[in-house]
Amino acid sequence: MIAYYGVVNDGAFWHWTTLLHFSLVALAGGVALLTAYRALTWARFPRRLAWTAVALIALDLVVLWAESEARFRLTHVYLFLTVQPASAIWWGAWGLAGSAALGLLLALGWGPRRLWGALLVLTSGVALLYPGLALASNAARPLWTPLMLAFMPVTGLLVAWGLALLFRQNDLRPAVAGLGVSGALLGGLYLVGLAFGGLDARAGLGELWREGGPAFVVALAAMLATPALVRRWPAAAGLIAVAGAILARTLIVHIGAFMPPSM
Amino acid sequence: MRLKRRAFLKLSAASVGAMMLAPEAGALKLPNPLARAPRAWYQGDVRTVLTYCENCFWKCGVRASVEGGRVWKVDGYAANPKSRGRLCPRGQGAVAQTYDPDRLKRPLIRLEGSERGEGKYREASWDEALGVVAAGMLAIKEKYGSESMAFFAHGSGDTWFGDYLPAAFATPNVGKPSVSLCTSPRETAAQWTFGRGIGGHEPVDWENTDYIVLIGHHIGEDTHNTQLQDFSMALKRGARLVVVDPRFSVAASKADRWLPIKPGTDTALLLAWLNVLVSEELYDRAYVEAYTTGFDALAAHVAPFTPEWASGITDLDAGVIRVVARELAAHAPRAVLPPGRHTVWYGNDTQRMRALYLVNALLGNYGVEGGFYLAQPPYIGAYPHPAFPLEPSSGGCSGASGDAAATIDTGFRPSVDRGTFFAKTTAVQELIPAMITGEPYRIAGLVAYGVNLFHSIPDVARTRQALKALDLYVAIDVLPMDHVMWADVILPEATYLERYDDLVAIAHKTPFIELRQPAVEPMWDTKPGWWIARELGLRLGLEEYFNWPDIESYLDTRLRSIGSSLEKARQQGTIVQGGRPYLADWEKRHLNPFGTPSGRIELASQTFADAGFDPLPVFEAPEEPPEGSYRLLYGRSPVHTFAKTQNNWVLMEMHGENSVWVNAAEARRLGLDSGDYVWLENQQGVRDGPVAVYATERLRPDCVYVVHGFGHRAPGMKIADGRGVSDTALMSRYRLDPISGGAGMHVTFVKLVPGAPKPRLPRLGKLAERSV
Amino acid sequence: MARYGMAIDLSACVGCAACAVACKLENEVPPGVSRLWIRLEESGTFPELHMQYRPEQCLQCDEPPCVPVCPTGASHVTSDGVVLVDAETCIACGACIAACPYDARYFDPRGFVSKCTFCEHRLAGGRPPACVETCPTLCRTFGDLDDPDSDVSTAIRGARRVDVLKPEQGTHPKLVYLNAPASFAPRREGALR
Amino acid sequence: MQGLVEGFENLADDPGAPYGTTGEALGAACQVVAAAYRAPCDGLLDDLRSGRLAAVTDALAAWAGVSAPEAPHALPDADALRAAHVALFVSRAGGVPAPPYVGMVRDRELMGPTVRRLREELARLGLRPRTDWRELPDHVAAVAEAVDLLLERGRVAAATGLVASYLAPWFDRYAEAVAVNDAGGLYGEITPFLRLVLDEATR
Repeated sequence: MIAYYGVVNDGAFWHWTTLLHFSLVALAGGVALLTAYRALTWARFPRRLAWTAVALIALDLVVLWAESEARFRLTHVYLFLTVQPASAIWWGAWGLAGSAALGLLLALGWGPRRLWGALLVLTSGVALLYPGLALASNAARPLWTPLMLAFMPVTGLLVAWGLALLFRQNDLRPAVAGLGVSGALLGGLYLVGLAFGGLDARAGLGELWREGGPAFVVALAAMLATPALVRRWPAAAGLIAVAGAILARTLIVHIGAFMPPSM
Repeated sequence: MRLKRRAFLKLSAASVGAMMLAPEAGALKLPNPLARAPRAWYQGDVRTVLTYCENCFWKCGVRASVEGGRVWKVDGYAANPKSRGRLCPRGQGAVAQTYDPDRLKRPLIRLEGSERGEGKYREASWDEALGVVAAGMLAIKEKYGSESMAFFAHGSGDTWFGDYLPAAFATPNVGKPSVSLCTSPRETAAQWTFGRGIGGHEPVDWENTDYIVLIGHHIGEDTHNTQLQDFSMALKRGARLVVVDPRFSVAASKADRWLPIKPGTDTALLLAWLNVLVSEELYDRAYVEAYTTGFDALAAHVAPFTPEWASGITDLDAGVIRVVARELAAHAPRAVLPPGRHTVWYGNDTQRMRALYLVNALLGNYGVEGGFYLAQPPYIGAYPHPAFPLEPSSGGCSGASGDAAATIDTGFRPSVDRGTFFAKTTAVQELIPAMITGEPYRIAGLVAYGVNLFHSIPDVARTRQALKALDLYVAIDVLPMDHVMWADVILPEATYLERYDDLVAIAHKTPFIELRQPAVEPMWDTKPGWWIARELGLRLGLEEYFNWPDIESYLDTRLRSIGSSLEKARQQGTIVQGGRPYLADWEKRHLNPFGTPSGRIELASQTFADAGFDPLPVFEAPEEPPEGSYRLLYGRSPVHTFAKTQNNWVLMEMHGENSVWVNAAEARRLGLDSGDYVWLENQQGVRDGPVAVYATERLRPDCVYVVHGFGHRAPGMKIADGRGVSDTALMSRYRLDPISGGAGMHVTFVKLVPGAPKPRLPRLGKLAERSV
Repeated sequence: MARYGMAIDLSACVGCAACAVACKLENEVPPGVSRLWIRLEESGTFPELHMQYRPEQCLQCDEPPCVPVCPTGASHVTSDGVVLVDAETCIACGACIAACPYDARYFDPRGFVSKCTFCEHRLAGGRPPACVETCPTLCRTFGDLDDPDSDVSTAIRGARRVDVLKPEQGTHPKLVYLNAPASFAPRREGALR
Repeated sequence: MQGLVEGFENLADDPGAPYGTTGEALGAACQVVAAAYRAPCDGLLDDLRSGRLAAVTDALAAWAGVSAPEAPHALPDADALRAAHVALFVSRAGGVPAPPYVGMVRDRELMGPTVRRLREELARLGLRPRTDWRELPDHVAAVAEAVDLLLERGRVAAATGLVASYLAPWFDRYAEAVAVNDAGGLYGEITPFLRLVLDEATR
């Protein structure tokens, strides 16, 4: 029997705005990577795609700025005035800002397209990787395992490229299929890892199962089904994969804040 | 069209820009006015003021930190023997009460034509309000005589409204809850056993004791600062602790031995210990012969009360009872059974307290290192005023109470409760019947100062009926409590940080005097107690007794009687004098510390025998709870004081709601889980709640336990309203102790009625936002 | 250049929350959040019972996981080993709150993250933190862990057992618990570096 | 000891004349707040009986383009008005629904940092409460009085600043609570009305 005197700070610290951000950042990063890929491979560079990437990145940055309680303190400038290599969000800020700048240059057609494209691959890669790092770097939260470093970028890219299928980017079909399968496999590996993890990991798995276990499995199944459908119904397959990826990511971020009670 | 108005904001002569902006510290940062770190109070110019706390009766000396016209923090200070530089949670949290938006702000007069309890008031100036009160009191004095005016008082201000003003107005009907609802059994028993009371600061010699037995004494849950410090240091020094309590209290969790006694059977246990000490000749023979009388009568009396006899009654193992008695003797005289404080339990409490004192006496620890020291009150002269027409014997937790013999003839009728019990001090709950029945004579007026009528006095229905029958009911308080909103006139008092009070003289090993001085100006239109009493006195034609122009000269005159002055005391805060703590000190000066008729510790009390009571303590089996009911026990939360801190948002964040403790097995049997909400219904069908269940192993199955002070019903206070259950509301009956006048309040039995809805209350954190 | 630390003797603590109330007022902590709370735990069955009262707050770790994750460097450690948040550069992103294994941080409604500061403003004046100064059971000691004669060092040396919360997190807390009642030994034995 | 703000004496000119500038309307609105929200005194009752207050509120309503409140036109019942004032702003069973202090809105407690800032700002503007003003410095009536004084000295920017940062937020937070708790009463009607007027004046 445990009771408390005083207010315990165990409430949620990331709310629905953060969950929205985790999906938007995936979209922004994925589309930026697609832009970089097109810039490097296609002769005729689709300027509209670059504008879309810039718009998505801008949207995500606005959501990030609006959700923070320090929005009117304008302290976000310090993200770019210090060097914090161990901070995922610091990398994220530079990744997103860099991608936005390069996307703009590509969209306006200024400067060497292939160079910007190559750089954009790097910055959009950072933008896709940093959410995973933001979760994995919290050792005290058993549901945010190091596997997040792989699961979040894969599902992030799947969200963006899966959605791209709806805009007749059919050359991405094999990639989306691959992403779908690897996302589902990583999800399965994640669950197995939790099951055989330590005391806290099992407690975390219990929490995940209670709070949203079945939905998580459905999400993984949706991703797994991508290769089977992507050939004949690319749009439908894309949509299912995106839904699965977004659901899986949101569940992990929301439930993952769980921390086993201190003994 | 311009509405002309008279300016109330004067154009100050101060030139614009007098405010210099503090230079910005911090390197390598852009000057960003939007993101400046909030300026903390301790970065301003902080001045400190020494005073003493009012958030409980213990009166710890505090150092108030003031910045920008507001008190931000209070701390203890080392030179004060009560706080010794430390404070309890309520002392720390008292500042939040001064800045409670629900505080009473200005005098209020009940609207003509409105009923008492409707709470319809209009603001009034102090002149008008005091005028109405004085007129009312003079009318009552005219019609029924001055005795017909009753004063209830509690807190440091009870010197003004419990002693000074009633004595000048000449009414004996003064009641203090600190007597008959708390300490009267232990004071009366001590008065007739040792010839001196216990006093406000229990004279237990914690520094030197090696063995402590606590009976129903919840150190750690009641955080009387000095006592908690001494208790912790004694345990740290290796003193052994035995706790006798039906509940596994905080003290029990620190004890070497916990005796989960059946409620109401403590006297049997004490008699068994006396039996073992006498029969195995473990008592201190030399001490008994030198300082006590009546040992032979005691020896004969306790002969049949063997541990085996007590075991059946108390549910405790006979072997353990015997072992504890032997351990007590082994550690004597550095073994002590502290008296506790709230001792009005079953209506035969004076006898229980005498039994406890007799065990101490047989251990030879009274006036000896490691037992009880002999507390001496400090010497301080009274203010020279003409003799009061009469001295009300309302006692108080720091005043001796109990020698009924000396009923001096004052030319006025005795208090209405005279004769209903043996002790001389008045019993606040026994003054109420006279308001309804008019027997022995009518009480037509009441001034309630700092007394929560509906949360301290049992039988609340009777109190409400009495309030309706009064001609005049005046409430002087800091918060708009439930009973305050019944008053005809409400006079708002300033909180302790905003006022002077009379000097506090604490009887102690090193007796000392504490000064209270204001740290800030009173907020709104509130006044200090002394000012209200004095203004009332002048309007009642008692100016001869209020022959001091203001409180500063009153205090200065008193302080000069011991060679100090108000100015010196304002810097010092506490004036410590020398004491005579042990018997040896008294014998050196050929003085006898025992004020009993026999001049010795009276193991058998002839006075009690003459008054028709048992001269030696006897065990009286308590009434058993009916089937399906449980005895309602109550106690304290470390962060709350009675029913006065439930609107303090800081303390309520610590502990915002009481719950009803139920034995885990019993709860399972009733199908209840922790967190379910139930009603509590007592033996007379009075129901209160809803309250959450706390199924725990820490309690015997035959009783339930709640923290006292919660369950305020729609009071004037937003945070306190509707949180938890009120144990006092469930006490529709009590058993009067015929000797001390104490109201035994452990005699309520309650049923748990499941299915109560969980009350929808604003989240505590949001409460401070003050929206509806 | 001290390495400030604190020790709480759980055999003396009675869970009275004087420390929690003192902290609330000394540091103007807004309603609804807190830097310090008291955890009461009961175990055993009637009448063999044990209780533990444990104040919980920021443990001012030697290896604070909440510092590297901060994207603007607002979360930093002073030369005296005190972990602080610079309200002027914090963007209230909550990364440090996620990283803290002890729930010690909170969002201040004025738009930045706040936490226990070991009452750093008092240390300069040589006064102990507000919670240590007011504790009526004298169970809290404070001082420089590197100085063997400081109150906290002597208290730790004199203790029957020393425990830290979640030692497996490798944070090496500088707030340690002494003489925890045996029945409550944290599942994982603690060792103070 | 009568209340400090004696209430309003009537000036010669026609109470019904429409307001020219925003400043003038804001001044009038603040005068109504300064008069009505402190303890009701004879001056206020005078203004109600004589219809001066009603004229001002009607003129303000016309200026702000909102419907005028009815209550100022009704004949005031002194006791009911005083009881309502006590129940809404001073002390009441169940807690005061609308503590009349601008500091409460942001600090959620009395005499918090906002009061310190307000006092400093007033000092900068050369204003400080009179010594015999027995209320807190951040009482709604006090702040309204300060605004009116500033307007009178032509410092419109400082005045609207005070309204925007201190006065309007109080009405935004508590107007609805007062309306609910004093339905049909003077306060119940003029508080939401004044909120609209203040919003209009500070747009």
